[in-house]
Amino acid sequence: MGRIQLKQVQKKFGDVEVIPPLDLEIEEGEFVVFVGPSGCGKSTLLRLIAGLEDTTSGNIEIDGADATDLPPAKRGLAMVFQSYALYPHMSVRKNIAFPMKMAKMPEDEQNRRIESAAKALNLTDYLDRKPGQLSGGQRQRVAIGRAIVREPAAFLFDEPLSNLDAALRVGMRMEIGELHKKLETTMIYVTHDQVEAMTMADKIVVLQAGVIEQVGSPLELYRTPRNKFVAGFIGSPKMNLIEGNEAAKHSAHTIGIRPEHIEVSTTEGQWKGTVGVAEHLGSDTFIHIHGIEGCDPMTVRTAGDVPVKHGDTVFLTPNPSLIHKFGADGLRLA
Amino acid sequence: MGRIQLKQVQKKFGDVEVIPPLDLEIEEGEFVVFVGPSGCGKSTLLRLIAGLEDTTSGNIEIDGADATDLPPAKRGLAMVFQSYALYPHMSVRKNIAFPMKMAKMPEDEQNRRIESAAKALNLTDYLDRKPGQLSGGQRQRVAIGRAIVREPAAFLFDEPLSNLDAALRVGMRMEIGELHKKLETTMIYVTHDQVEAMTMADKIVVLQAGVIEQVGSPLELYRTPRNKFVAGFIGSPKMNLIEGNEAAKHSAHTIGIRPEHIEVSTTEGQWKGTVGVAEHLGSDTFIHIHGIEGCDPMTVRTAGDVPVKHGDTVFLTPNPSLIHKFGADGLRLA
Amino acid sequence: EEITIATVNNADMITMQELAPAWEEATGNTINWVVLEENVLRQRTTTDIATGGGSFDIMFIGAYETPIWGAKDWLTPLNDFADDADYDLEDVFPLVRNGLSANGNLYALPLYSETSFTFYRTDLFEAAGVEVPTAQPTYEEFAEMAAKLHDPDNGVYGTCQRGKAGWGENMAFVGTVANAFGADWFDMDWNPQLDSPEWNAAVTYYVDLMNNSGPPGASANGHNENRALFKDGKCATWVDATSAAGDVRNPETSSVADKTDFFQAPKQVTDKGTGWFWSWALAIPASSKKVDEAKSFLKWATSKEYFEMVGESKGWVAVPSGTRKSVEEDARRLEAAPFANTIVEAILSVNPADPTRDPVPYTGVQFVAIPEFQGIGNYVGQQVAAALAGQSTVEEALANSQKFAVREMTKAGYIK
Amino acid sequence: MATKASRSSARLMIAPAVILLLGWMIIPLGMTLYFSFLRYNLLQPGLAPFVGWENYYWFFTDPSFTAAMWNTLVLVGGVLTITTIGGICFALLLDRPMFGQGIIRIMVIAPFFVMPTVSGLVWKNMFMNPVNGIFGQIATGLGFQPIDFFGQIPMASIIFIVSWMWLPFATLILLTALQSLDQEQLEAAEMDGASWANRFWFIMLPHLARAITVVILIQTIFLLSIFAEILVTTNGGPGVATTNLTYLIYVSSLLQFDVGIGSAGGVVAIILANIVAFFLMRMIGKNLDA
Amino acid sequence: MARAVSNKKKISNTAVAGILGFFMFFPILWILILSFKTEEDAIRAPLEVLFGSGWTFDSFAAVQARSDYFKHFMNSVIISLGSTLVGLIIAIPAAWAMAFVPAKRTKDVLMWMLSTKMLPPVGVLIPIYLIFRDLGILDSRIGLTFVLMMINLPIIIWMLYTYFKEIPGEILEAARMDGASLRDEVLYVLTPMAIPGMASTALLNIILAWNEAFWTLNLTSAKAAPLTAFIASYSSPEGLFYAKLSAASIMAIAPILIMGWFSQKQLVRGLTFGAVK
Ligand SMILES: Nc1ncnc2c1ncn2[C@@H]1O[C@H](COP(=O)(O)OP(=O)(O)OP(=O)(O)O)[C@@H](O)[C@H]1O
Ligand SMILES: Nc1ncnc2c1ncn2[C@@H]1O[C@H](COP(=O)(O)OP(=O)(O)OP(=O)(O)O)[C@@H](O)[C@H]1O
Ligand SMILES: [Mg+2]
Ligand SMILES: [Mg+2]
Repeated sequence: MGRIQLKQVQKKFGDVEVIPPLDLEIEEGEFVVFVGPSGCGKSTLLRLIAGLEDTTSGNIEIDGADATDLPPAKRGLAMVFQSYALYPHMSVRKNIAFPMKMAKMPEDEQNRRIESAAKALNLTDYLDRKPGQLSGGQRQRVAIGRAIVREPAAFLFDEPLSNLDAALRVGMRMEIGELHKKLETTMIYVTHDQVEAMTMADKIVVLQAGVIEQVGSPLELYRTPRNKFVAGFIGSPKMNLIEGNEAAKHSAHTIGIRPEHIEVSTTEGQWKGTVGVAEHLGSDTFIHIHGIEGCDPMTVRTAGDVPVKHGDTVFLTPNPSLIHKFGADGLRLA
Repeated sequence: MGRIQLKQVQKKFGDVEVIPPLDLEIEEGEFVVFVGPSGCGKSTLLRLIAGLEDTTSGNIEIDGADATDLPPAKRGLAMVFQSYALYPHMSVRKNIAFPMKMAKMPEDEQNRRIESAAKALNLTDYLDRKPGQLSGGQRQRVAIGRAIVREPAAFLFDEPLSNLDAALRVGMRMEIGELHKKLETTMIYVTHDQVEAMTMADKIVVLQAGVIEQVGSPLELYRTPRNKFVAGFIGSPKMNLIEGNEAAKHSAHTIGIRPEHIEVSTTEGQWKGTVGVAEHLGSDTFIHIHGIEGCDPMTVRTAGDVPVKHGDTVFLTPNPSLIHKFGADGLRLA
Repeated sequence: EEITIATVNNADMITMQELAPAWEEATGNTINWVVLEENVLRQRTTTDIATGGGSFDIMFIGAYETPIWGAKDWLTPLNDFADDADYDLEDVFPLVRNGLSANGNLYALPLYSETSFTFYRTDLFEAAGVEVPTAQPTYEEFAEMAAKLHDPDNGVYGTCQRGKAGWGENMAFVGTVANAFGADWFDMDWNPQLDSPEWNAAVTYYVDLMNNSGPPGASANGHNENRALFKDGKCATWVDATSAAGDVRNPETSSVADKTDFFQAPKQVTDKGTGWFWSWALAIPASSKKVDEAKSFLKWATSKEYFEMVGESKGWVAVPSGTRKSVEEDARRLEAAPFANTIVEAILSVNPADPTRDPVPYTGVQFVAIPEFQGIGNYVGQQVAAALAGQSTVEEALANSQKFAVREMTKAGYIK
Repeated sequence: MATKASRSSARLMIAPAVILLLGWMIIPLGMTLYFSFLRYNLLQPGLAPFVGWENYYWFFTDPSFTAAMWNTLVLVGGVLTITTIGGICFALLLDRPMFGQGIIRIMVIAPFFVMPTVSGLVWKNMFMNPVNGIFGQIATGLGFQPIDFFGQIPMASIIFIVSWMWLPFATLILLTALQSLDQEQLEAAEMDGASWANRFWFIMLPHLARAITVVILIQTIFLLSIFAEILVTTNGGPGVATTNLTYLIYVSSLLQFDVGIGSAGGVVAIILANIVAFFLMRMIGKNLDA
Repeated sequence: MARAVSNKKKISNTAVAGILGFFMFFPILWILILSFKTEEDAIRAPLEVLFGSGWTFDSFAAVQARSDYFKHFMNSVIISLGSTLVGLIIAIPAAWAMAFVPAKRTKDVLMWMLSTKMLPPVGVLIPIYLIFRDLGILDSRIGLTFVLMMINLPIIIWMLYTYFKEIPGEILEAARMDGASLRDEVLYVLTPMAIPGMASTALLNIILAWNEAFWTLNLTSAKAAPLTAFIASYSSPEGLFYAKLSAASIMAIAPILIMGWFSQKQLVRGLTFGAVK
């Protein structure tokens, strides 16, 4: 249950090709995250899978059966929307019961499932409230509850946490992760949040302009980005990309080095620069350094609190084994 | 210019005392950040200072003069709102000019200031646009521009970055920091974002339920939180708080140890536990470890990618010099 | 100066409106015309005059209001016209003058007067082989004729009569039918008589007649609607105002001008009150501040010269009829409107002071000249219309009417 | 937001409107109330003696009174039913993607701009007249007996005309409301397996509840005093078939010029209207807060 | 996110909606056609009217000859614009106060205002008439403007209130921080921002005032009589009158119809009375 295959799926809105023909396989039980810049087609892809949009060409198979022309309700998928899309006039209980009511499930079975979902999601005390009386995180959980009770073949999440504040986001992220472990159902998850993508995914799909740039596990993408786009997109603070002489030394058009892979010293090192801003987080320090050829500013991240301040001269040394090399076409070399 | 003193300021909404009588001094040129959980009264405090709410009792002095009953316009403060509160029907130029127009400043002086603010904020090319045609970051800058031109005694910011996306937030954060360096005007800044508070503040005010829990520099709060609340509130991931036997060993009711101050080893260490979730960010790994007495789960943060996974047994060793001790009343010991 | 005239949208008044610029040019005054439908006009003018609103300088009012309002001094007396040799008030039929006077004062000058008679279509009578009555027929005979002439498949209805509710609309006709059937509104003690068998017979007759030989939707038709239907050739007979004759016989406005002739309105158990009496006249409210200009206009608009003007510009057949002897005897009029004599005779034969078979305390043929009549007449009119439309029975309609009339008369203090 | 200064200026700013409306309500209302206790007939000027409750007695015992109450109810209820249901249907239809939506919307809302008098006259003469009206001519052309609308089904005809005028209003409000429905909610329901009927019943209709109450409130305000349409078409008849409370008061005070009874009727109507208002306000108040 | 829909579906939607729209619009279309016919043609069978007869401007000429259209038109314009303007001037501060400084009773005050609109006009006509007589403003534009302003004031306030509610209070606070006085705040910030809302309020009010037929008929005679009075004189026939009635009707409704059409987007936007959140 929950194997999804896209075969040459293409989507045009009018004359605009938003998704050029694209192949993608999602294995049963996998947690797949779609990331990419705004407007790259993440939502569209998800909606194609859900059946909320028709494909222009190509096929979508769910568990081996062609689902291209099935209506959304028949695909056995559940979707959690960015705005939760709870029914504002129904109580939490009714919201969760709705898909079962539509499926004409017997009342007692409905109640059983509502209870168990509510318990799993810590919603038992709120079952009789309306969505308007819930906090963001609770609403989010109701939306998930509504999806769970259907026991779908796969869950589709479209930026489900983007409306929550940072603290809550961390909590919900872990809850969804645990849910996935428990249910072992396929999940497809759209986000533009680095941390979410890295921590939750079994497999990340990086999209740009409807084209898949790379598919792989989070650490694969972190360690071996296939091109400059993926390299810049994955990791925070962003990878420093250096062109010109320095790159030529590595016989590449561009080299990349992540901020956490650079050593700072006040006395000696490979590159010399001046501190612009130093951000002291207590646990880490982000130092933005100017004056280094081919990359301005260069960002460095060091653990703990480093006593540097604006205007200091510092020396940087990249970890040579962690330098990424890219050709003129932006693709990774070797 | 810019010294603000709150003396026994109290605020009730109806019968609810949102701010119990409170004293606070803000020195000239300081960058003060208010943090605290949602609903703790941060915005209310800011609005009291701005004059947008009446104090129930107590006095507010600005530069030594009593401003308690002055209307907002007369206090010489500028405020940047969470939603920017730009005038949508005016061009950027007019938005920035508005406070000067209200002050009946001569036209040429107005223009001079607009030009210089626009230059400082990189807005020169957008002066004739309406706010609706600007991106979030640009809007933010217009709001700041509108505040700057008045040369106020102090700037008040109420979560000014919370509507921006993560990447933009980093940029704007640095810009505001640089602005403060340049203008050297008092700034009061409300946020619930850890990183913002730590990186921008000269002085952080931690609030809980209208009460000031601690006032101090970011690193002071990070290193020597006055109580458990502050300890848990500052730092991300949160400090691990351990009660019971382990704490007793340090003759405290509770001990706290930050995730980044614990060493992980697969072979030996002070505490032994099993990995629950391991979040691999590439640059760091957050490991949530179960089975340690007095604290479940315990969170550990290690640099780089540590190859642990769910179910592994690991050993932890806290850095003994960085252990925080708290009494039964929650206050820091020694 | 600017004067304001409230008028009803009847053809003769519209003509006056068209000709009025002559007066405006001659005197340098201007006129604001307020043209309204009859019911609305009556309501507006009554409100204005009763509250002394002073919005109008001249009003078109009828034979019903004039004596009542005059008696209350709401109108400016016009006795000085009697001394105006130019104007020649003596030329106006005394019957009409009396109808517009109260307490010996003249309160309005008539534009036209009317009684009712039967319009009929000569061609249709001939085609259907119906004999045209030579003397006053009975309503029974009239019903038979109508039934024979009724041919709805060809768009011709046996008879068109007023059905639209209102004391000045359907009750004008129904009132004369009631008179003919021997009914009256009140007995000598002002007790309403609407539940009498005579009323029942009259209204039953009316409803049956209209249902058997009338057009569909008759309960919405008033004088103007019927006139339009008749002129359009859709009616074989029509008992209505003589003042419409000119219009119906005017080839420029009517498709049946040369196929129409007239006979008296039918009688039944009596011939008293079988033709109504009405005149439309111009009066000056006491609240007017421009009496001189208003009088000047009044004089112009009802003078011999005015009728001359209408005759010349609109044709002598279209001249307002039934007020001035000199006009009715004018050769040009007689030539264009050979029926004029019939009309004058009919008008002069009416006696509003003795309208019914049995003696009554009131004057007025199709109305009762007391202020309360409007309300009662309207209500009864509504009830009769309901009976006509089949919304209620004649018995119910009359029972309701009687109840209402008793109530109103009690309220007004006639019945102690 | 609320400081002392702003609260006092708020009071100052709301004052003109409140004072005007209070005056507008109290002065005529007071006079009406006063008149309702006088024997006051415009046609009998001079003395207007105080008669206590007599006018109320006469008004309540007016044979048309019960009918007028009933007619008011039928008229308001009928039009509300037709316009709300029709409005929902129209809104659903217009909400769908189509070509020339602008033009079609213009056609649908056009009747809202037509004067009541004009619309009464036009329907009465050009359409519902059994001889020359279009309906009559079509019926005759097809060999049917034309319907005498204002004679046989007077109330239905009035309801029809008034509904024609108010349907666009209901459609507009409901359409705007429908367009504000979060599309994701509908899609969620679709994912949840809801058929179109289910989506309408469980999602759209509840979403429209607020708009429907507003439609009902605003229309009731206007429909309670429907007058011009009746005046130009049926004059309240035949009989009292289309006499509503407003028209009955009109008859008393402006056709019979009995200001006393008319005023008593006015007071009764005001009380009734306020009872209706009270319930409507409560309903809508609740709905608007939510 | 609007779902993409196939053209076939769009065409069938268009057809159904088009037919319904046509039926709603037909009466207006029909009088437009009749107004260009002769009286004789106007009462012929529908198909003959359409295809078997010529076109003429006579009816318009006849109507204009009989009643001075432009005088009535100007009265309508002045009265409806005037009442709207005065209404807005009174309503804006009131709506501001209710929207931005809500007190416990605000809702009740609003509802009370609305309930004054439920006063049946006939019930208070005579008192108003007498008052107007005594003030000497019967048949004056001022008097009529005042009455129409009063009867529509609750609606204006309500619409503005719901519209103001949508404006974030922060913006007004920002203005206050920027040194704006209350007057500046309303004048420079609130009013311009609420322009779309005020436009639709004004539009609706103009329509209501334009079409108001009870007060305008009863309180005017000649000088101030607007188009409702103009049309009232055609309400009963003298002879054949369909073409003239049509022409007069078209003349009476055309200005507001055209205005309504051109501004329908504006109108629709504000016509929600808080029904849409
Ligand atoms: N119904 C539609 N009609 C036309 N274009 C559309 C439609 N829906 C989406 N698009 C376009 O398709 C492209 C992809 O949109 P999509 O919503 O999938 O992006 P996304 O990756 O989800 O972006 P975001 O991160 O902002 O949500 C965009 O350029 C968008 O403008
Ligand atoms: N106008 C008001 N009337 C009544 N209570 C209010 C009002 N404004 C704020 N409060 C209450 O005062 C408390 C403090 O609110 P405040 O907005 O200052 O919190 P905050 O710290 O800014 O929270 P957040 O981080 O969510 O913005 C809250 O409990 C809030 O409910
Ligand atoms: Mg998206
Ligand atoms: Mg806040």
